[in-house]
Amino acid sequence: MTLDVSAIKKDFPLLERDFNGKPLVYLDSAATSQKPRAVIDAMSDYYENYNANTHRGVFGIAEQATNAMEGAREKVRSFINAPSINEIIFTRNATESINLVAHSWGRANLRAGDVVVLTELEHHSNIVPWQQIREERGIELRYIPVTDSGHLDLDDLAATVDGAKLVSISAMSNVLGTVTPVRHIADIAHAAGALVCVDACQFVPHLPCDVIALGADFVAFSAHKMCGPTGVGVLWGHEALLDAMPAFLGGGGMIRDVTLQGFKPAELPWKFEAGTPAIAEIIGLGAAVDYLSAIGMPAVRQHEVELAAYTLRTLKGRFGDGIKIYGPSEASERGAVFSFGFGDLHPHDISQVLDEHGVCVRAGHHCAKPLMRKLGIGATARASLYLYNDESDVDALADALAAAADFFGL
Amino acid sequence: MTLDVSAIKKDFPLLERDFNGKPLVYLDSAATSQKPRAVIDAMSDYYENYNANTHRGVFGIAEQATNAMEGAREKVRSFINAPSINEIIFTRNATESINLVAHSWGRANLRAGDVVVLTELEHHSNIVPWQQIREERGIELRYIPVTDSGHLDLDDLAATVDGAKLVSISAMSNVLGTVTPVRHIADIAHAAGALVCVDACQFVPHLPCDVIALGADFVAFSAHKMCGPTGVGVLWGHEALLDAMPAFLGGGGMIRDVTLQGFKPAELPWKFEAGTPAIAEIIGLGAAVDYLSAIGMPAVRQHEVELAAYTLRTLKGRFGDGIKIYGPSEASERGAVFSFGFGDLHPHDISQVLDEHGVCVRAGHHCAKPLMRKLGIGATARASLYLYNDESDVDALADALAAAADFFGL
Amino acid sequence: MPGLEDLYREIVLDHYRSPRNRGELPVPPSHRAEGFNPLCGDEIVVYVQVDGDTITDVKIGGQGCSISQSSASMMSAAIKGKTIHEARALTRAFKSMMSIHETALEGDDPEMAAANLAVKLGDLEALRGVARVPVRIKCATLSWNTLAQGLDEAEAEA
Amino acid sequence: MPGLEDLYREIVLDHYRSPRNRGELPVPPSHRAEGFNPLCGDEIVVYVQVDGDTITDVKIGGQGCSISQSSASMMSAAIKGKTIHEARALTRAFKSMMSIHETALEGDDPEMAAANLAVKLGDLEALRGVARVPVRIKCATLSWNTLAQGLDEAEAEA
Ligand SMILES: Cc1ncc(COP(=O)(O)O)c(C=O)c1O
Ligand SMILES: Cc1ncc(COP(=O)(O)O)c(C=O)c1O
Repeated sequence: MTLDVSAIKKDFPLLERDFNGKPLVYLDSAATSQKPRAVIDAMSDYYENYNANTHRGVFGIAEQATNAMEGAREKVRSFINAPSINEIIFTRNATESINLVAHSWGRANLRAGDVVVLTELEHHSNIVPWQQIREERGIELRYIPVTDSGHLDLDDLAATVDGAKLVSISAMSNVLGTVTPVRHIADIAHAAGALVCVDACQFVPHLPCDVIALGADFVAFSAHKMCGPTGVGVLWGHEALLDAMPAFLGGGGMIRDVTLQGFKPAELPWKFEAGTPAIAEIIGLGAAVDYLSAIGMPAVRQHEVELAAYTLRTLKGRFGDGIKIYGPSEASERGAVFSFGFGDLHPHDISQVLDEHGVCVRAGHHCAKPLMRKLGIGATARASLYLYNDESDVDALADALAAAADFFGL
Repeated sequence: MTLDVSAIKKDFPLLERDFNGKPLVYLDSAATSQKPRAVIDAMSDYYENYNANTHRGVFGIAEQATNAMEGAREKVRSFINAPSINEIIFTRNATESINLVAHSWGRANLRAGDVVVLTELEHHSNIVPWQQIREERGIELRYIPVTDSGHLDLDDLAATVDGAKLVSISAMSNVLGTVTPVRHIADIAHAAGALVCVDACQFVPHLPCDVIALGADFVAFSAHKMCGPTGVGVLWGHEALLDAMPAFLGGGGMIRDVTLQGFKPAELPWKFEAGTPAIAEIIGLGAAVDYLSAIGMPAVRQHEVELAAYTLRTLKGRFGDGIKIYGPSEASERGAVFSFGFGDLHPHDISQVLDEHGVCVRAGHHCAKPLMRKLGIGATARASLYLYNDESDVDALADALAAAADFFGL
Repeated sequence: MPGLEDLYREIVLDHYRSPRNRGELPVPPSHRAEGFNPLCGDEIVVYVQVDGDTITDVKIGGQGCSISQSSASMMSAAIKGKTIHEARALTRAFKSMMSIHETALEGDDPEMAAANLAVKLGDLEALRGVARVPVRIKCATLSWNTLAQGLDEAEAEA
Repeated sequence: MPGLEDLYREIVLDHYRSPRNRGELPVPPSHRAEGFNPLCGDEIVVYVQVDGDTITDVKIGGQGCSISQSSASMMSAAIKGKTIHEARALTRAFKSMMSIHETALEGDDPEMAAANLAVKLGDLEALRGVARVPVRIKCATLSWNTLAQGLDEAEAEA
């Protein structure tokens, strides 16, 4: 294994905790990751030692809080190789980041008949905001189809993006694990004059991310899936684009001036950060970025490819046709997230039995109902792995599945 | 003193910390409050012991996280005496809460020529969202004026609210400390057929709050000013109103169903909570509510009235006309937040000198530029007190001001 | 696995493996109601045929987990031939068994609670273990809420 | 109070108490630029009169804290009679003194930094203490940024 996982596990308090005599086998990182002690401590440190509101305080701890928060912005900038810290907008989560693009850029630029292109494998967070704009504006939505092997079907891509104003796609599916060819799609979208928005919620935590190399115009992700806290997300966008966009939420912090007659928005990034920011959470995200950077994202990716290969091998080896794993069969084309069907067991029942064995997997539609419909199923069980998982976790999953088969008499 | 402040101070790690040999005199609670250990620990406990995404998980810790989050919703409901937990919407902060009303209720209900009434003492967060709707929709904004004594001028109230669709007012000014007669205004507004939105950002942390007794239709506030964490705020609204409003942000968690053709929103409160919630922060807010409830909000209010009276007496006694304190001169009509001018010193310089004495006050326009213009000033220094402050903190402020007078040769 | 055996009693698994009253009824004369659990995508269709006061036939369609399927199956067996009034009483009793914690919390009318307990749940008792797993309660009550819709409709038309 | 004395040097307080070149100039022939610090509401108005290459007169209006006021006052004294080129070099040197940390962080061109340091700051050196208080840096640089706007305008028209 590329990573020293037993050392990494020790950084995560929850993974060290005793659950009925043994550690938890946490396989739900696509929903939210566990947090290393360094992240939890960075937030407690803020609250205990320099808790103050940012930006407007002259006194010592207010300055310290401002520096910590803006320092985190710089860390995030460098982590995704963004050209400027002005382009790093802190939101509540990836969902709000995408909504910001839809509501601000979308309302300013989309008129009846304009086309936005999505894919069939999107998370609801990259579908519903655009459907809301469609209801309001009468735009047209087109969807890039998904193939049986879980890839995007790009045969008609040029025709699909023809005349589009925006293409908004997930860089990695939270259901199938598919790593999509964002750069390829972006090049064709740009050639057609469309902008490219990337839902990188499952990408930034797991693969080295360079927003410029990706060919993106906007990139959205959440801290809580990348070892960071809940309550904070990021929107990156090209400075010129963000500059030209109208403000989104209005209030304190995002203004240059306010009179009874009207307001002038502040400069980037503050223009899009209305009200008191999620200061502690932003600082926590900065610590998460430090943690991941120290390990190295190329190493994280390599580890997950190895682990994905081991998982595919193990589950197929033990259950053969008794298990149906959705998504690409090549580990190198996917992340370590596995949606599966097991015999005729309902995902809820699988997840319940696994829980009794201390193995946490998710059951449901994973906020991707259109994809579920396309796959012809209502729900799947999903095991998703991260840098703190290793082969023993995969073995525990397989053992628990065998016990479930036993229990339900498969 | 009503409260045992020396015991309370011990609950707050930052106030126990040593700053150059002495504790900090923190007088900036109107910007953000300090956090008791119970709140910090509640969040670490979540991250260390049951960190999981909520609502969709069958496994043990996901259920525990869901119960903790929904338990916090119930605590907040009870704290403000709301009829139903379906009416408690978690947002990022009060600013987002008000924007939710403006964007969702506002866009659905306001047309060109419709009237929204604000006051001259509002925070930017209760002005800018309405100016945005004005730009978009051509509504009319009217402002209830402020008198020289820092009260709302209600002489023409009936005429001002005549024909209005909404009256949106602060329950307590973050600059003047004025506690506004919300119920009185609400009765007149309701008689005129208008709804009433209350910016209770400075009210909920400091006074017992009963949203029904207040006569409000919507109430917005932030956790971070009431001993809770950053990154979470609350919008309360009457269930029937919220039910009738269109969804705001779109994405995971806020839907009942999604197809490629469209979506159906979920029930309250989830309809307005798109994406992964600020789980840890919501749990932290629950702990803050427990903390304040154990002390008792009537006691907090009584303490602050006593402290306000002591502050007014002390500062006037020591500096006479050398200090100009804005807002009501009666402690019972205000909160313990004091904006002041000191000689001809600029607020930045006051705040700087006070910082060197370990006294934290804020300098600036406090996100209320229209009010500043009305007062004829660019900025003020502001000392704001909370349940963990006592007379010794007020004395420290006065001593530091005396030193500033000395230093600048006043 | 004692926890699991408490949740998945033998009789629950039996109703899951061999669901009673699966199928459809002609509409009209029967009434059709659809229930939906947005969190997991489970769907239940309940057909009820009502003559006068009596539920003369019931059929169940849709798909879902063992808990929602067996609850629907047991329900169909329990209400067939009962009056609407009896079916409603059974629904209340079943839901009060499921929400034992919430009921205690919200301080429901104790007399009402006592009345509900007086109703014989019979086989349905086997689902009591679900109450300790809050996320599964929605699975167990889905068919009952759907039935209520169907009965409302039937009564509205009567 | 050693920290305070480092920030508020005697000469800084002197310029604050007795600001040089307060007032207005007729526009045209002079140029007027307005600067604004949204965080604290400070406003600076700079009037510059340019003849050929030379700044023949400067006046300062507006209001603000001791740092922004004395910085503006010292600036006006320092640039009066200088060429536009000299004033710009002084601006760069002053701003590099203020942003000493950021400069180091962003890895500015070292030759450029050296060139800036070669410019004699004179009295303006007294504001060096501001660099350790990041929130006040904006106060100190406000007048300089405003001057830059005024000079841009003057050159654009020339
Ligand atoms: C009266 C008032 N309203 C609204 C706000 C905005 O609160 P937040 O920044 O937490 O959104 C504040 C605090 O700054 C306030 O004092
Ligand atoms: C691909 C993808 N996009 C968007 C989201 C939404 O993220 P959040 O809930 O943090 O806003 C998720 C996570 O649930 C996701 O997996």
